Amino acid sequence: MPENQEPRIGVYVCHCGGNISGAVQCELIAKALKQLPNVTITRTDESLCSDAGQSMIEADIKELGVNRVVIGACAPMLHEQTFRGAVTRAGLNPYLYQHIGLREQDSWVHGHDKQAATDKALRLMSAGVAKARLLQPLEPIRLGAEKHALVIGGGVAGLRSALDIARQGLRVSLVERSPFLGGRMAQLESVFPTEEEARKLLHALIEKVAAHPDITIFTQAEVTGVAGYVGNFNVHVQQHTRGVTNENAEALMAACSQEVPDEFNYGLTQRKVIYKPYAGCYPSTPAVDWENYNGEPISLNGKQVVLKDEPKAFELNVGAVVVATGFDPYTPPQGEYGFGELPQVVTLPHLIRHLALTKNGQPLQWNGRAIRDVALIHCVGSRQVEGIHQPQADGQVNNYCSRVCCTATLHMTAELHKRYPQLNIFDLHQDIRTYGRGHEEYYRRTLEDGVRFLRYNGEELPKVSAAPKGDIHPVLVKVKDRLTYGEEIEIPVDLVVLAVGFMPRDIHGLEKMLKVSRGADRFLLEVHPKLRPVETAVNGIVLAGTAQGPMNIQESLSAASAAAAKVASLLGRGHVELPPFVASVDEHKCNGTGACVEVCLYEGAIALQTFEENGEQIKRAVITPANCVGCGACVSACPNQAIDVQGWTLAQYEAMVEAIGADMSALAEVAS
Amino acid sequence: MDNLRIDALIIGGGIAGMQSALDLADQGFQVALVEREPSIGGRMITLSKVFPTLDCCSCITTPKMSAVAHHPNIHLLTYCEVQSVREHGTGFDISILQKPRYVDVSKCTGCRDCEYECPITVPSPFDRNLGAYRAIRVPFSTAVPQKAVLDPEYCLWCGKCEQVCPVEAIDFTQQPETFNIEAASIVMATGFDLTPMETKKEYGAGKLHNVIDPLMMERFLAPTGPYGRVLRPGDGKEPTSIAYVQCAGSRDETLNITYCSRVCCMYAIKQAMLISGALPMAEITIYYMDIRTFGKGYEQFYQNAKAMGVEFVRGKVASIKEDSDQNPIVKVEMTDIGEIVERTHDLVVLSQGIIPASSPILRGGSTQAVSLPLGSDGFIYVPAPDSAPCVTERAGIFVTGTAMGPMDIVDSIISASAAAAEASAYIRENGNRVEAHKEALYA
Amino acid sequence: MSVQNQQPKILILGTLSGGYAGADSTGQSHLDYPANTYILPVMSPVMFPPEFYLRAFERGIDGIIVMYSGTDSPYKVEAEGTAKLINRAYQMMKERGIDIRRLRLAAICTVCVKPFLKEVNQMNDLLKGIGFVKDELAGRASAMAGKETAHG
Amino acid sequence: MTVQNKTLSRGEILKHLRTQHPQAVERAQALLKEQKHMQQELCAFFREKPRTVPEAAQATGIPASKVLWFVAAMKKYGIVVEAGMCGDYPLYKKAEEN
Repeated sequence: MPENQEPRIGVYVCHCGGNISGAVQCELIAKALKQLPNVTITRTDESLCSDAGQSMIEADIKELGVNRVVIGACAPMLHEQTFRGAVTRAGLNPYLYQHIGLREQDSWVHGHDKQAATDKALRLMSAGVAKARLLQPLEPIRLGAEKHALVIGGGVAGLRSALDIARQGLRVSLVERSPFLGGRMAQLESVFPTEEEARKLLHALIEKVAAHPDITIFTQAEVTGVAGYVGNFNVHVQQHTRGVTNENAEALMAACSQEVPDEFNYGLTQRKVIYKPYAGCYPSTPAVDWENYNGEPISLNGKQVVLKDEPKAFELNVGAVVVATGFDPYTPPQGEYGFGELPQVVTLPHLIRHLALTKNGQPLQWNGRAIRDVALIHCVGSRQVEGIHQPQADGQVNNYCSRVCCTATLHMTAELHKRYPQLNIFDLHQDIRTYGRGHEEYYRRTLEDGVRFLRYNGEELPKVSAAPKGDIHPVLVKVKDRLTYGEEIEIPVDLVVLAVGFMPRDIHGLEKMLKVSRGADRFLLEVHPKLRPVETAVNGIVLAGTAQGPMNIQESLSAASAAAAKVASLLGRGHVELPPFVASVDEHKCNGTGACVEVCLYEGAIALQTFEENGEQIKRAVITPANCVGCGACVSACPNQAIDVQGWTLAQYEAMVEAIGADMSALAEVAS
Repeated sequence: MDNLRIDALIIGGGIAGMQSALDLADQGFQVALVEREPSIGGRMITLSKVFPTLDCCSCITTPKMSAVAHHPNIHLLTYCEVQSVREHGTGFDISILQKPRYVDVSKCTGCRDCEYECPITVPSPFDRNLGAYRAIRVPFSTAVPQKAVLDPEYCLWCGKCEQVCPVEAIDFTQQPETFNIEAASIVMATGFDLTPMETKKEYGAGKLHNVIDPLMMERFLAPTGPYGRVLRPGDGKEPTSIAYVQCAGSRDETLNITYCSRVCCMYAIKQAMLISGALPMAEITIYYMDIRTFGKGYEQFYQNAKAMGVEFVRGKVASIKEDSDQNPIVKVEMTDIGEIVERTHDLVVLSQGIIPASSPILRGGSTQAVSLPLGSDGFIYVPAPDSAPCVTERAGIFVTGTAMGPMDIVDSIISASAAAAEASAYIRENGNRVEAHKEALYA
Repeated sequence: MSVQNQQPKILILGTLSGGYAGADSTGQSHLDYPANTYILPVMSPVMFPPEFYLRAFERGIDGIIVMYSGTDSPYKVEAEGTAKLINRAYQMMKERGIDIRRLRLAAICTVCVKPFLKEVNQMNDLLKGIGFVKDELAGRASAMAGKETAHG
Repeated sequence: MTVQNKTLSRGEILKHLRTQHPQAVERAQALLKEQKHMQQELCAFFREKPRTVPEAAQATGIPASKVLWFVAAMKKYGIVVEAGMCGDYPLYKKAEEN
């Protein structure tokens, strides 16, 4: 085994196509490090991660007998796996390799001082060499993986993910918080660009999901706890009672008299507390809205029926989790463009529901008033500017584009024009962003339809106020229109529609349970937009749809299928491999103090076991790798220094610190 | 060559094709990836840095190229073209042409001795013909496979390469070869081209020396680019005034390309930022109608560029001419002030749009290999984009990336994984999966 | 090539789920900070016994920032456990005459660019003021030597 | 390669390939002639002292864009090297011969 021989270290410094070599003098570093003991070869390369770069390393392992590899390149997050692969292909244990991040933590942050950047790189690389001398071969921990995935969220992304995972031969549990599937898509009437009926498409998908033998659907259910790791997550779920049976549901719903605003129609209508959001919903059985039900008995056929929620808790063992928790439409604060103050100011989702409730042939009215002039304002709750827009509760503004609203607005505009050709429509925008396939068509069509487009500047927003008394229109919109060279235009209208953007949904509890994080825009964060666009930093937890950021239906579907592909790759074999970075006990040093067991908070990770040695009963600490997370609490607790985390040993850190603190002048001189 | 039986054939070795291949192969499916160029990597490998993270592009592309090349479940077929596709039971019979490289890839070490010896210098399409290589060459420094290829269009057949090759890899006896693949499914990842500059007469029809396409600028900004710096191609001047003309070939009724190409706003802004870094004194103007920075982190990127001093001028560029020093003169209708002005720049980049790659696989020529209906925009038609975004009209054939319309890299990669999910489900549901599965060591 | 031994050295122990990733984020934003900072990735700093920090000071490290993930850590014991260990290290530093401000514990998240910069700059400014640790250690040693002489 | 069952020698193979691609060979020969001439002239000019592309274009009568393209090629293959700037134009000189 080459790894048991005297270390022969190969050191490689990547130019990263100028990204590193622009600040760090890579050749000098290579020359200097060549002086260190055990260093067999040092090289630089334009791009180590390229096939040629990797082949070079492989050749050195095979031909020069290099048995430890140190690479200075971009962040290990990006390419550690790449080089582990190269090292493995050359026949070396993948853990006999050390990665030093010279780009994100050196050249990109110290570019103004090349001398200092080079000096830092030299110390970091020499620390890498110091660690490499002490590296030991390690074997990954192979764990059985549940061929079962959990999908959180029963909107279009969650449904699609569930279906695609099941189609790969895995079992799926789908957990939906509300009593009905479909999410936000159910609230739409038609979809762009095909103009198909949204609920028809949705139901086709739901039917496939419901009919799939490997998918179990839990509605009115929420995740209450998550433990474990990739391949073996233990998920606690709480599911509420539906409250009615198939037999008595319709009758109870008819008999129920308590009403609340219907969130399906954004409060435009009332619904009962035993309800169905719309005809043809899935499941078709009504459900009790436990949050609002006042507990009073309902009289049915002379009997007084009191509905009771008896939530049941259960556990699911799954190998991976898909987070498809969706988004919320932005709710403007009171006063933004008159919202909440003027009754004639509504949001686009409101209008979509209002139009759905207005039968074909009926005149368009709002609050009993006929509508002849309507203004739509884009970018409400999107592309916000600090200092101009009122911050959210967390103090931040939504500085992102919500991507969907431009086409959604023009889609609505086209629909309005089709149904009410005499309507005067004003469209107030900053930029029209009809980017998708077939989207530009809506822009072209609405221009032909005579929709009046006005362009405002993001720093000079339109103003919406009550019209002066006596005006025939209730609302006055004022906008400085860039298309007429900044002239202020006054538009008296009957209705103002705010094209609201996407808000990240408040799922703080779930985030904490899953240990996933949010980006600067507060949507859930992927590892890297191109390298791993639907995976989170937590192995086995992937994202689908608008929980990750604004997306339209088509994009949500693609993201959901992509998430399914990742889950299938992960669980398809029935086992996952985990990195071997777990605690290991040196039995010669351990004398069974039990200090390690005391500090460990992971059940079953470490225990004292009794052995017989030379006829004596002795106690020694024993690790169960699958339960150990490698935090190292036991390492600092052990009075005998008998425990280490494999691959991250205390001795390795001591060696690295020594290298960083060392006087480098002799090394540097040789290189100059 | 024996007939290959596989689960999925991926047509196109750009980022979308590579990602689809990797996702299928990681699930244990047997995949063949066919690429008509001598190297995989597609358009992405030619880019400098990518938005919005400004990662070095090759740092993201080369590992995927390498992973494709090393994956035990992927058969990589470069310099090959699909000739015909016939339905066969529940799968397809595909005939593939291996074009002769005149180099034995099993022997070639990619040392480039032949390239240095070759007497003929020819324009390199990898550098948008502004850089050069030789009639025999390794296509570019990070090519996969890292093997030489001889271009018969420029070869003198002098034999010098054969004389210097240290491993006797030059093989003048190679002939085009045809072989067959049986595949249970097909993923189309045939990619895009830029809208041709020649069609835009008012912008100089591609004849003005210092009016360039955006992929040229990518090469100038890349560390391995033809000049190693940003110079204008007319005379090698370092430009101090650079303009971008947005929607040059998109949203343009005169070209019958009415759609938005999605990526042009972001690449123009990105290039403007990179130029600001490379040439701090340069003034950069972007002439636009609408700025469409809609993706995750894109709006912030746009605002950063504004803060850095990139000038955004809302206006439609009516025409471009050049003065006696070959400086392009841009005539623009400034919509904010309602005036038509003429401005002279050192260099103009036309933010050209995206059209489907002129692949003989899809249309034209005598092959018509995969007959798939196209949408009115010329891209592969997807009948149900809001329920199955990667499914084409022909059962078992899926589409991904820019073959189905303009798309940026992030969207292409997600779409590629989605196509892999569709294809793998289709293969299972048809029950004609290939038996042998190898496990990947590391993807 | 020459090396700069005139700068005090700052060792940063950054968790993969916190400080180390935060430093990468700072790099992705291309934000400058002092170059005398050496970041080592750690799974969790709860693995380091207090003596580790003492030995680091002896090896010429002038300041240490432990950038852990705090209550956001994927490890249950990290937040509390690390704080306890650092407190023990403070005790030992006091005994050795080392300014305890040379050791900082800070919670840094994966996108905590501003807090990362603040911590680094603060430590750098502090070290400019209080100087090298070797002088402190030597001062302590000479003081000890002085005491012994006085006793003798 | 065999043509009509006759095994060809190396020279015959190349000759055969030349006859197979007559137009390409003709074009390549013309190109080779032009490039040899261009390389000679430009190298001579750059050997004197570092020069810019427009200077080289003026001295040789070759269009500046073509000079730049060829200089980029010569730079790639180590025949010329960059030697500082003159105003907005990089200077090129003949590489050291070894």
